[in-house]
Amino acid sequence: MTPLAKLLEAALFASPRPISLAELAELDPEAPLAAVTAALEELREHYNVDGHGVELVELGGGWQILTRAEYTEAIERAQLAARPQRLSAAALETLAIVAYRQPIGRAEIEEIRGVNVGGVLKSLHERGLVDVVGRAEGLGRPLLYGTTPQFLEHFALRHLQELPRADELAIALRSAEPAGVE
Amino acid sequence: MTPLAKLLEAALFASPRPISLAELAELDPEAPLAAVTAALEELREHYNVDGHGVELVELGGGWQILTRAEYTEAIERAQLAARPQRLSAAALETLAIVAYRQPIGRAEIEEIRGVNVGGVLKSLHERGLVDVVGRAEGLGRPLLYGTTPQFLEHFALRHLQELPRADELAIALRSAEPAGVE
Amino acid sequence: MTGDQLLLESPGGDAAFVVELKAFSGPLDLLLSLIREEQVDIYDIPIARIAEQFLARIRTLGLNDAAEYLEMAARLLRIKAQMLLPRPDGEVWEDPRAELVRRLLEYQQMREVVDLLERRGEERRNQFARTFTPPDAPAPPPMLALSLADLLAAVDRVLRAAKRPSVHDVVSRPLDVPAAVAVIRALLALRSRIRFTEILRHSTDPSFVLSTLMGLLELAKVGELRVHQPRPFANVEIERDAAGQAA
Repeated sequence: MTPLAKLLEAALFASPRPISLAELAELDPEAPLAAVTAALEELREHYNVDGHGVELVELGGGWQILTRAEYTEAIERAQLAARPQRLSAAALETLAIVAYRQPIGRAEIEEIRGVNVGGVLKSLHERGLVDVVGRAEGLGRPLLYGTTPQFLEHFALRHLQELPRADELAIALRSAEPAGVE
Repeated sequence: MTPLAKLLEAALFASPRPISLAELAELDPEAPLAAVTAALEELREHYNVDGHGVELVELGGGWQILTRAEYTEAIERAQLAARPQRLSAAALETLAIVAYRQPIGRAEIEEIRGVNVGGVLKSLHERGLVDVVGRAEGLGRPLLYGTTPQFLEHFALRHLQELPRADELAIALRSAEPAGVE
Repeated sequence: MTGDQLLLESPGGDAAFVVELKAFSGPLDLLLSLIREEQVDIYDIPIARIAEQFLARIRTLGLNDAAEYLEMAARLLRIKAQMLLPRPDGEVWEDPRAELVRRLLEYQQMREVVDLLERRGEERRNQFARTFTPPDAPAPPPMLALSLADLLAAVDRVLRAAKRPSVHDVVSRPLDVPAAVAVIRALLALRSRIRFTEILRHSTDPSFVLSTLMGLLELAKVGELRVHQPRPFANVEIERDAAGQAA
């Protein structure tokens, strides 16, 4: 590949959006527009002739490298098959606090855990394990969090009452591994 | 390129994060692990020999396609992508200590650095470079921190063992092993 | 770069500015740089000289407000005093500097790792990863069969119909969502279906209207009721959600 084609490839790969011809031309101020067009054509040819998993496409007023359609299914399938990620210790602790104290505000969780839990709460929310269930009284009316049906599913619980009571916890932990917990 | 190499390329191209060998193997359930490794090698060779703007790198417990360093400046100048901010000296010092002494509590880090590290730890945690990995015994059961896969990614390390052992450093102290290596 | 250079280089920089720039990442860093500048043996630190230098430096850098630097200064002065005590004859003499030396070495070792991480981090920083992510799977269906904008438009209409609040009279009463929730629940206990305007029949005070809106959204979110608007600009219908309540 020519140096210009390599530069274009790197830029197209790194950019979060399609890149217009004018923007691509700015990568090398020395290169005339015709050379940029030729390098794009070279890159496209290379991906097609050499047989690559990606292709160069023009869309939305710009150029973009995309994975070939024939592979998207395999990639999606692999993502589904990928082993579920383990929850971090921080996430599990926060989740436990929410489960037992719901509805509970962020400040109260942070008081118990002694660290900022903003990021953890966000990721628990994104995973659908906790949700906002209301707002507390008082200053700023902070959001209150509770667990979701997915939470029960994740831990193979039929309902929240199936969690051992706080005062039974020590005995429950001693007598059995909690079922279904990763 | 072989069909498997193309499939791997498509998946690696689509991912903003490194993909582990196990995850890559999920892409084609028929392919034995040796074939996946061979296809990765083929892809890496292809990028190197054929002269591409990108390269295949092993880091953070997986594989990732990255742009070659020589194009960074041009891409940044054309404002097509921006390099992340550098970590502060305080953040680097804290990370170095966590990497070698994990799991480690805040007090112990402060003892070594001679300054308060609450704010630094918080921002490292928010950036996903460290995480809470447990609690120490004893008074107040302080939180213990360790490094994350993103830490490896950030410093382009394949695994923690790639860091020199404590006794291999120029200033060797007590025979402390890099503890708690994942 | 030493703090002094920094002080010279910062145009019009006062002491506070320098502290913010964090020329040193802590008292141990400063101490280590003094030891290097003075070219003294770390295992045999001339403590009186270094202590004085340390104090002078934190004054120059405006660091004398930082507790951590002050604490180190106090520690150095204490060691200096201990060094002046007569050494016991025949007994094993424990060097008062030993603990400081251990900490300095430990710190230095960590700095070596920092150099390594910095190098690796800089290499990685110079390579871009893929940032473009193709459009994801569509978001899960919204919980409401009604967009917030529609609901807000309905509120707007009710407010318009209400008495015009005087311009300078900022809504003084805080929103009272629990009260609104109580009203909505009471009405839904009587009837399985009500209209938005019916709830507001006895008051169109803006704070009550907003409280009611918040209350509706919250109850809808926890699944106690469903909100429905048959067509644009129509009255909003609120329905008890039996399934949601049972869950």
